[in-house]
Amino acid sequence: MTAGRAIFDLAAAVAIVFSGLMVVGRNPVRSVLSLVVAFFGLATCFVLLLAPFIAALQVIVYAGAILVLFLFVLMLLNVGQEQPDRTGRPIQTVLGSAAVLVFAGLLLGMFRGSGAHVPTPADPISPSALGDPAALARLLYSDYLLHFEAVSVLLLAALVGAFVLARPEKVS
Amino acid sequence: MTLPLWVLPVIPLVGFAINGLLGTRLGKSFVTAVGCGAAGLVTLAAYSRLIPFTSGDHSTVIEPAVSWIAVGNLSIDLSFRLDPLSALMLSFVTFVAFLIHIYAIGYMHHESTDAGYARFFAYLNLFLFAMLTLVLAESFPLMFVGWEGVGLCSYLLVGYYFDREYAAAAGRKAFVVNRIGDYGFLLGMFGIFATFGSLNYSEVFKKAAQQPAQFSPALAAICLCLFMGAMGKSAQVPLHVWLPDAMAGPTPVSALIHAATMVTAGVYMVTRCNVLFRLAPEVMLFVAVIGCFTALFAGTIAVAQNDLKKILAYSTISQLGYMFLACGVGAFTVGMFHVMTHACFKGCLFLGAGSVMHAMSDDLDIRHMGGLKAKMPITYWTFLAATLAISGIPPFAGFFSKDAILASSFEAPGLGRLLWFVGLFTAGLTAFYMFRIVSLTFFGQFRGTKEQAHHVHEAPASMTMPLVVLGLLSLVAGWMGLPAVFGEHANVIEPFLAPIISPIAGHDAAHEALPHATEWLLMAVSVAVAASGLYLAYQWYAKQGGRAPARLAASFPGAFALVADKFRIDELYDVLFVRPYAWLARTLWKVVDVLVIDGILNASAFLVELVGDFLRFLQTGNVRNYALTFFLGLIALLLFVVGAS
Amino acid sequence: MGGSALTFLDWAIVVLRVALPVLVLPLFVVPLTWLERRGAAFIQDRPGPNRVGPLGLVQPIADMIKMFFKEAITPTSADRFLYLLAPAIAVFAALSTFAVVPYGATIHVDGREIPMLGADLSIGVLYIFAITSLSVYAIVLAGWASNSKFSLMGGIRSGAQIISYELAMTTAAAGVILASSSFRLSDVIAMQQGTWLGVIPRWNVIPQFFGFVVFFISAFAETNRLPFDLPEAEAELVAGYHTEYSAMRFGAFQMAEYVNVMVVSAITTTLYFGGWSLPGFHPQGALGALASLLVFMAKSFFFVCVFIWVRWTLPRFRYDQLMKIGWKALLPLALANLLWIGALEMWRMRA
Amino acid sequence: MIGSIPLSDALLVSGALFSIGIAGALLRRNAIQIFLSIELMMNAANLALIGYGAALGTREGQIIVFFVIAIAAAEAAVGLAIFVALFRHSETIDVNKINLLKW
Repeated sequence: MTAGRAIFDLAAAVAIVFSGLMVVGRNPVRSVLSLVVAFFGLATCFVLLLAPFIAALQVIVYAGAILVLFLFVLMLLNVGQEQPDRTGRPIQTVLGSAAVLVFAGLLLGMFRGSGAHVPTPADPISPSALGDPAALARLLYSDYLLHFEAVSVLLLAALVGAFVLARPEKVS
Repeated sequence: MTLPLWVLPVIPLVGFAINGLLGTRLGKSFVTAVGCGAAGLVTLAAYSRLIPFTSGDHSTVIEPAVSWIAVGNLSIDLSFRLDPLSALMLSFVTFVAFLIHIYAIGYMHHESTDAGYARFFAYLNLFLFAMLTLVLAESFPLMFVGWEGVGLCSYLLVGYYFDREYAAAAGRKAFVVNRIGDYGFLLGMFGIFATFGSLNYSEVFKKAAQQPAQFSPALAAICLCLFMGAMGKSAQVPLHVWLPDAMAGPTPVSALIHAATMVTAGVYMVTRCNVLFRLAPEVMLFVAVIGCFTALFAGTIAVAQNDLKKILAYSTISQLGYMFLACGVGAFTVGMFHVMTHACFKGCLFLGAGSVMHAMSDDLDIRHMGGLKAKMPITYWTFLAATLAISGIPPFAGFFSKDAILASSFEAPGLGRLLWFVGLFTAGLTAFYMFRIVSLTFFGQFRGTKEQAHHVHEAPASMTMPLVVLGLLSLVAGWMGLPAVFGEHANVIEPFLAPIISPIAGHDAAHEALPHATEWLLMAVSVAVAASGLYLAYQWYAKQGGRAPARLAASFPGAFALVADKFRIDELYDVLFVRPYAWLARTLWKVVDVLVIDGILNASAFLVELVGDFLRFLQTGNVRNYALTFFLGLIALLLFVVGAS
Repeated sequence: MGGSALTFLDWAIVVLRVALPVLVLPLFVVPLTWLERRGAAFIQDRPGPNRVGPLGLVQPIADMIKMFFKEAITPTSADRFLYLLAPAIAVFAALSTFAVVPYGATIHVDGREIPMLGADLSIGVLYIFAITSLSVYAIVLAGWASNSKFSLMGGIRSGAQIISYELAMTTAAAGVILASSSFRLSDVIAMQQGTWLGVIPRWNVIPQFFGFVVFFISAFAETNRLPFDLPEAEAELVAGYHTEYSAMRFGAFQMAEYVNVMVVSAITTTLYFGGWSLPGFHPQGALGALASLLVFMAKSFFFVCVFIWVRWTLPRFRYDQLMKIGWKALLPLALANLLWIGALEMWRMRA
Repeated sequence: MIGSIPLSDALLVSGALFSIGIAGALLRRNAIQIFLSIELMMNAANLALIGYGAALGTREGQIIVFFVIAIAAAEAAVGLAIFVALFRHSETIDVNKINLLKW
């Protein structure tokens, strides 16, 4: 086992454990923080999977912006701890848990052997060049330019949409 | 460098685009500049092509612009054609249109809103675009584009005062009646494609001329369909009903579209297809009869009308009848000659009528006028010149063209003499009712209200200038078609137009010219008839103040009422078509739509509601339920994929 | 890195390279507080600390001792874990930013290349922004975990401020990235060596002066320094997000602030003023490397002084003014700068 | 050292994270936590994409992840705005108590 794999396993373990904490936690602020840590673990995994640029984006966008936004909303709304469920939906809980277990079993079963039959790529890019930001940028602004522009329009629409939705209703 | 032909229609199209899109904001003077500028520019451009063409060898020029439709074995280019026929049309369409644009500046000036003014000039330019397309087209589909375009503009301009009920109705009527004719044109076009496998003039006419025996059986039906289109556009009986109503539009429109240019499109089309028509003699006869009958029919109605523009409208129908008469007896060039002279003097008449109308505060009833000669000298003299022209008094333009038509029908075999006689009678009728207008309008005492009398004035220069030009043309335009008796080369238009009558294999082209003595005689007879009609009208209306005709009308009350009511054709159509159609529509609405269609719709809606009443309990309103359902579906999908692989 | 085995010495050098800034930066905080207080006093025309040691030089030590021995109070209704975590994050974020900033020329010692920086990442600039974006957590969490309305207000304000100005800052820095076509900070320094026309240093500040202005102004907001210190505006919010902090926990926030000032100055130096390089200066050997380190420190020190100078000179902005400047002035300016640099690069590529 | 992670490792981690995310989305009642779980699921998918990209030696995986991150930002902005509006309306973000669309 190389050092890289050890780091990867460690980071993955951190990601999984803190994701679990995020789901189990009763306090939403702590959940957000757990997810921040999990995302750091994920970003480490990305680095080891030869995608340092994406890893940096992951931290900047997810940890630096999206989750801060979550914290913001939590503070604005000042949502307290979840109240004990009195509405009582046992079917939802039982069925949901069962479904998740079945799904996890299926997924893990499918993935376990998948390393064996990865098709050999025709002309793989050398590992050191795979995450090169300049090459990624060139790809992004040539082959994927249309997608890029579409996403930028989407972001603009989301910006306007979020503003309209969250604006306090006008007192006429 | 010669200007490409496609530029000609494009110039007014650009003018239309500018005025149509921005005109409201640009203000009247800008709109005027663009509208009249486009018309003037296109006239200059047209003459820059026409002058070299007429002085050159007159050979047909075909200029393909771009490929337009290419489907299967049908391939049509947007190509334009300049030959003597289109050259003749082009010469007066652009020129008259330009004059009428100028005239419209003065006439439409009282149009208070900028928007209306801009709309008017935009439509005029659009019309010019469509008319040029029609004239210059090299294929039937492209001609049809122009054909429909002029129809659309006619509709738009007739209904220009769309806030007035009768104008809107007149526009609709013009459109619907034209559609009936267009239907025929389309069928004819389909027939041509089925028969000849092409829609380009040059190919179709060449094939028809080379192998007449092979194609002539189908040609009767095709020509009948085409002529139906011509009847609609050129207002021939029984499709004439729209033209009188079309006078609801502004007078420049009546002059440009409903007298000088658009309505002659039918004659142009028949002349264009002369090869096909000559191969279908039965249809030719039909054309001649319809034309002759229309001439008489409309002339008769015109005698009993009192609305200035209506009389002119019926006179237009009548003159169009003459043109078809000429085509029907095989004298296509003569027909086109009359088209041209008619454009000049009828344009002048309408513009004069507009000038009178302008002076009379939009009153058109000739019974209210009288004595305008003194107050509106320019209008009077030009109107008089045009009247003499339409009446067929030498040396005015109408005399030469009308006389040529009468001579052609006289020498035609079969029904020729009968057609000649009817035509001659109509000529007298024309002279009578035209001078009736002149007498009632310009001679005698003013019979209108005091305010009108006070208001009467000569029109502004922008209106009188075109009048003078067209009045002069009414005098001289005929001189290019002097009859053969004046010398061997006196007639310049006949040889110029001769190439369009292409020889057909197996048909002998030339026919015996009339002896000069007969020709002189015919001329004398027609001048005499015209002069007597003229004199009668002057005596009855100018001298005696209309007592004699009133007595005459009183003694035949039924007949007079029938004529005054335009033979009640509209009422007939109402009973024959409109009411049954309305009844059918009402039945379809009440029975088929309300009971059957709505019933099916309501029943299915009820069913959906019924099912929804139970299914709506699936909508728990709880997002987590939805998510769970969604997820279960995902698992099912995953299981399916795993099982399949 | 690669597959070759690393000797103990290699490991030691790597550890040293990383550890050096982490150890040294906090040490600089001590004289910096003295500098700030003396500087403030100078600007305000008063003596300032002058009792402890000559010119009050030992005053920071005394302050430190005080900080360490004061009672650390935790508010009863606070979220204890997050309350303690917040200052730690602040210090961590401040210190780890420096890991990718080159602070000197590469030393060549018997076949070894020892670059004077923690790690020469191919995504260096992105790394800086990634870590900087973390510092907002410290403030937001401190504000929230204290369970005090002043703290919460300060935290929310600060979060909004930092996110807004980060945008302008990143966009301004994108101009530098575009010009050097690399995220790697050593590349950024390399492209700034040499001169134009023999006299003007090829520093980024010259073609992208507006980018520099935006970057530097945003840096004030990012470090919560005056005139952008609204999160701790004492007139309205007592002390903002660290109202409820005392003793060394408060000291941690203070330290983070000063470290941040130094780090931002260092980054400004690197991005816009050629880092450790000088025109006509080619450091050789260990001495040269030391000289380059001094150059770097001198440049950074200048900006630290600017920070202090500005703090005691300008008044505080109002909150709406702050947002207006960030979104309506700095961001468009940064975008215009980016466009300008793009055009410049295109022209350069054509030529 | 880099590039030595087998694809199956990445996929297993991704699967585990996705399952955790979906469990959170299905079993929690706090809208914020559900939303966080959805973000986690997206990141699990990202991990799988990056893993495949590394295994196949293509950059397309990273490109897709780039777009996913951008879209996630848009989604978070709008989603949180909806929560704010929702909270303003009904003073709660417990999804069990929000059933305006119930039959």
